[in-house]
Amino acid sequence: MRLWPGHSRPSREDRMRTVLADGAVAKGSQHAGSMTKSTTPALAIRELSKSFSGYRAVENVSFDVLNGRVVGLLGPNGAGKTTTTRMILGLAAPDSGEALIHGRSYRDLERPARMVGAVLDAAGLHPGRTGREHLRIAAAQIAAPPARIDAVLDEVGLAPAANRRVAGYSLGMRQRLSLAAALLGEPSILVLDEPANGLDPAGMHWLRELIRSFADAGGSVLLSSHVLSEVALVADDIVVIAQGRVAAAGELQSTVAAHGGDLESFYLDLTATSAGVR
Amino acid sequence: MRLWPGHSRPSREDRMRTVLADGAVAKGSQHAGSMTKSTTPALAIRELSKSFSGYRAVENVSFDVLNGRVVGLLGPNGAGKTTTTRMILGLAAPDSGEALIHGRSYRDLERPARMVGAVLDAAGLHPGRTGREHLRIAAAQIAAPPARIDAVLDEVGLAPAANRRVAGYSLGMRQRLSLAAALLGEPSILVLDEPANGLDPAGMHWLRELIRSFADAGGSVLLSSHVLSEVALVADDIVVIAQGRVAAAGELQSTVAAHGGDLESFYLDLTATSAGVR
Amino acid sequence: MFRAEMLKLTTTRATKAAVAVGVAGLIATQVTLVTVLPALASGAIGPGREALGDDLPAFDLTTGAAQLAAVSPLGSSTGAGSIGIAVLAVLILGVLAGTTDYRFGGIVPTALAQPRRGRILTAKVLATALAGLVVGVTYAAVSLGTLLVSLLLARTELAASPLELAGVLGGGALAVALFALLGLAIGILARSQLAGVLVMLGILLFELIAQAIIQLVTGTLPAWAQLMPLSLGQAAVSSGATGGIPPVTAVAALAALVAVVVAAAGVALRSRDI
Amino acid sequence: MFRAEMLKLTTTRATKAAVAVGVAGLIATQVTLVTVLPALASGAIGPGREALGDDLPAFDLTTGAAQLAAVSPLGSSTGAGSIGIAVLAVLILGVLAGTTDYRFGGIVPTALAQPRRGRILTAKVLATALAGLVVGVTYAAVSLGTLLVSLLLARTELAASPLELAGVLGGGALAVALFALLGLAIGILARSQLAGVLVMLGILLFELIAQAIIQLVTGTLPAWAQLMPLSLGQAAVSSGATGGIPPVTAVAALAALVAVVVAAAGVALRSRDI
Repeated sequence: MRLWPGHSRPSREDRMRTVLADGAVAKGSQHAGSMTKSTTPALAIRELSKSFSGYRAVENVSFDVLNGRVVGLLGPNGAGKTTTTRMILGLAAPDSGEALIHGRSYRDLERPARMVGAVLDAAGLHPGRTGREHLRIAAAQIAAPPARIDAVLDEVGLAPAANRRVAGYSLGMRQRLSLAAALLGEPSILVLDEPANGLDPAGMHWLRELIRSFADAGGSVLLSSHVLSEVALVADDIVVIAQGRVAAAGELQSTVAAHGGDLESFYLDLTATSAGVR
Repeated sequence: MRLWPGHSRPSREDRMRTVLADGAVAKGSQHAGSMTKSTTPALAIRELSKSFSGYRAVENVSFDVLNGRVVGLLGPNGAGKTTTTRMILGLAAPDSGEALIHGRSYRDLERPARMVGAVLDAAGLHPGRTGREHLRIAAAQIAAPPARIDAVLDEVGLAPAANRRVAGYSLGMRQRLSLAAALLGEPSILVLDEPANGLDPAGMHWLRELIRSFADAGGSVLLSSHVLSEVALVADDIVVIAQGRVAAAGELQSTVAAHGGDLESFYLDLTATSAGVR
Repeated sequence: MFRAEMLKLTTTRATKAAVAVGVAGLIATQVTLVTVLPALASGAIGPGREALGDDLPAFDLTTGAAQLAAVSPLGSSTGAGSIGIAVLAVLILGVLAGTTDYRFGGIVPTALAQPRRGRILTAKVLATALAGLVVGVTYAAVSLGTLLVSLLLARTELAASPLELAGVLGGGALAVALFALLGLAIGILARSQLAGVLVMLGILLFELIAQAIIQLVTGTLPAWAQLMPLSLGQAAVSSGATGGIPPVTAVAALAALVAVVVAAAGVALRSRDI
Repeated sequence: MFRAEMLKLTTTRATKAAVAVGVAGLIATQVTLVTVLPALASGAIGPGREALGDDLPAFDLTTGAAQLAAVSPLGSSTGAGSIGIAVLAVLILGVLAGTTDYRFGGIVPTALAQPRRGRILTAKVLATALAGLVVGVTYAAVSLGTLLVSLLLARTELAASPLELAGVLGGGALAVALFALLGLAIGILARSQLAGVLVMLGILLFELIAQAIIQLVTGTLPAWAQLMPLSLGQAAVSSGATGGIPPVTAVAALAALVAVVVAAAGVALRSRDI
């Protein structure tokens, strides 16, 4: 695993390198996001491991997500991406290792939703409630002001459908609603698990812009996705997990340079050798 | 809407043109698939309309899917793609118009699963059953020989996981299982609604090959998908539906030629003017 | 299609759990009421009648009529107006058979494999009837077994005629199968497990309350007030000697009642989009 | 967090339906047993006592003790061993409160918003207790209303002291709130609606059957056999004059029982991955 030195001019291609898979921490943080003043990594994953009834789902996974960076988390089905994400968010307990958000574990955060917004696969949307009711519940859970509800509804383009029951929503509309809930607390970190699932092409385009501007404003994004073409368009760094371990990590452009800049060919080469779980 | 003349040499770029949005039928069927001998279109959708409590979900939709062709069905969320698909498959009753499979409506087919295999969003997978149990039920429903179960399990790469409960499957594995069930009856037509949902990059690559070889053997595929980069790689023709109506239809390459061959820019231009439902 | 529906029933844990609960509940009730209590009373086990006091209201199993009453495959009742676990379990089995397809979307591949909805209903009815009959025969075997053990312990002769016994057991098995079909139809109509179970409980409670009120008001329970599922089920396992609806009529009436609900489910299945 | 849990309860149709069914069921039972039957018996409505015959076993509401017995916020029982719709409805309300988050995955955003699981449980307990108390007060108002209407129709004085009445109604409201919490804890432990409802029904049936058997064997119902939810609920709305567990003790014992189950739910919630 390589360690890149920090850069002072954060631009799309040679912003400060972020991702470390060997547990070392990049400290060269000349880059200070507009949202956070911290110089610690936004997310620091340290030798995380977890087994399910003998099966090692995640083994010794370490990487960082620094301020202002979009990190694409890639890997075959069953490689351990979801389990890693759930441990970062305190939903599952690691057997060993830790996941730190600006230096503290998720369960120790005072107001986690003000720091981290998450969109997970199991979106938690009761079909009988309207979109607005879901956001009212979410706002009550994190003590966000009610005015934020209309703000995020506008932001994700759901305002016209806000008073309809979720049962009538398409998958894409549900994803937008989950994203709206994640944005309620004005977090500085987004953790997104397959957020493009079900989004139509216009929605994917919009999501790409949202992620990009979020990171450009200093926010950090951990983006787990199977659609490599979308990841290639938006990520600064990538982490590839295969069979529970970090198979590759680094700045996107330089990592895939040897493959003619093609993320798919890099990815398929890398995961073919590790005989991915289907 | 334009009508292309048929060609005698079916190749990837200038195979016989398929898609008609004005209700006319292409009869120039020099191309005869190895699976079917019929000269009627595999699927003929004729002025299909359906309303839900006053809201016109699908309005006067017409297009064909000819033998040996992969037709990409595109459109924003809520444009009417899913409703159209469900009417084709007899799951929902149209208010007017008809969807014909080799000249007969789905509900009149003697052994529909031997003609059409479908993968829909609501996959119908009980989490408590194993993959193999699901296929045994599906085989019993269509009176397919038990030997087909192992054949399709191998084909979709699920054989090692066949005896595990579906509750432990990833979304990608569920998609593979749905596809296996669709292939059980050895159909000559595949109707796929977002089949790549949850598939990892290796799975998408595999699915692309499967669709391509299915069509090359004379089968027909109606592929509904939001991932334009995947559709661009595999479709012969496209149909774009927006606000319940056919907004564009035709052979892929020539349709997007005016946009420098870029499907996404063509699609976004087309649907932006019709102010897609979010 | 029928075989597929049988597979659906046999490959889900919930249906197996419902059957297991029903059989276990029936064994518990029958062993207690038909075997243990009479044995205690007769002194075959325990300290004997005198030590237990006179309040022990155990079955006296010496007469044929008492033996027929004790052999109920629906579970001997501990009091009027109660719903036995065995009956509840088979009703829930039926509701599960009718709703599982809706809960996990399995109705979609089913409708794709067989676009004629009437045939889907037929397959479900046949599979559920067969499963219900198997459960009913099991229930009958359990009740007969407990009675025979009890008679052995009490060294009592079997006074009921084999024909009468077969009638009660057969009527019970048929009633159990019909209860399963009733649950199936309610499940198809309700489409959700919770709604199906609640509607079913509502129907049972309605019967209990309505009959209690009718009995309070009129002082008796007229025949028309017994044309409800639980009462018909009880009548189907009666020996017919005690008045009330004769067993054969009860089974036929229950079948007619179930047929109406199944027909309603068929109409709903045919007219609804899936 | 508490407000979010209140919103979850008030924005789902199922909880509203459970409350509506409970209130409607209670009104139906109370109006019939406490208002209509005594009115029929007294001749205030209908053909009068003679025409109806002597079998009409209506409440005699002239004494204070009878009035207290009739005012039960849990629904006057039509017979021993029956489970009232009102009690069932509030138990189901609790199970729904405990399982809805699991059914649709809402537990994930909840755990993200509040990673300390103990606080999630506290919020759920408070919201469900409040909702249960509101239902309990509604039940109390319904029972009191039907009693007063009945007394007006029969031109009978209110013989029960206001203090005693308040005690019965208050005990009932508390018992209803505790039943809701019992359902909540069962729901959190079971995680699925169907499993929760079945476990709850199983517990209730166990109580009915166990007590029936204990009564059969021992000839009486010892105090320890009454330390079960339904019996404690009934004791909580008793006037205390008829022997058995005193109302205050019953409420306390029910609270202790519920606290144990809630604690188990808390341990499960804390130790399970979400």
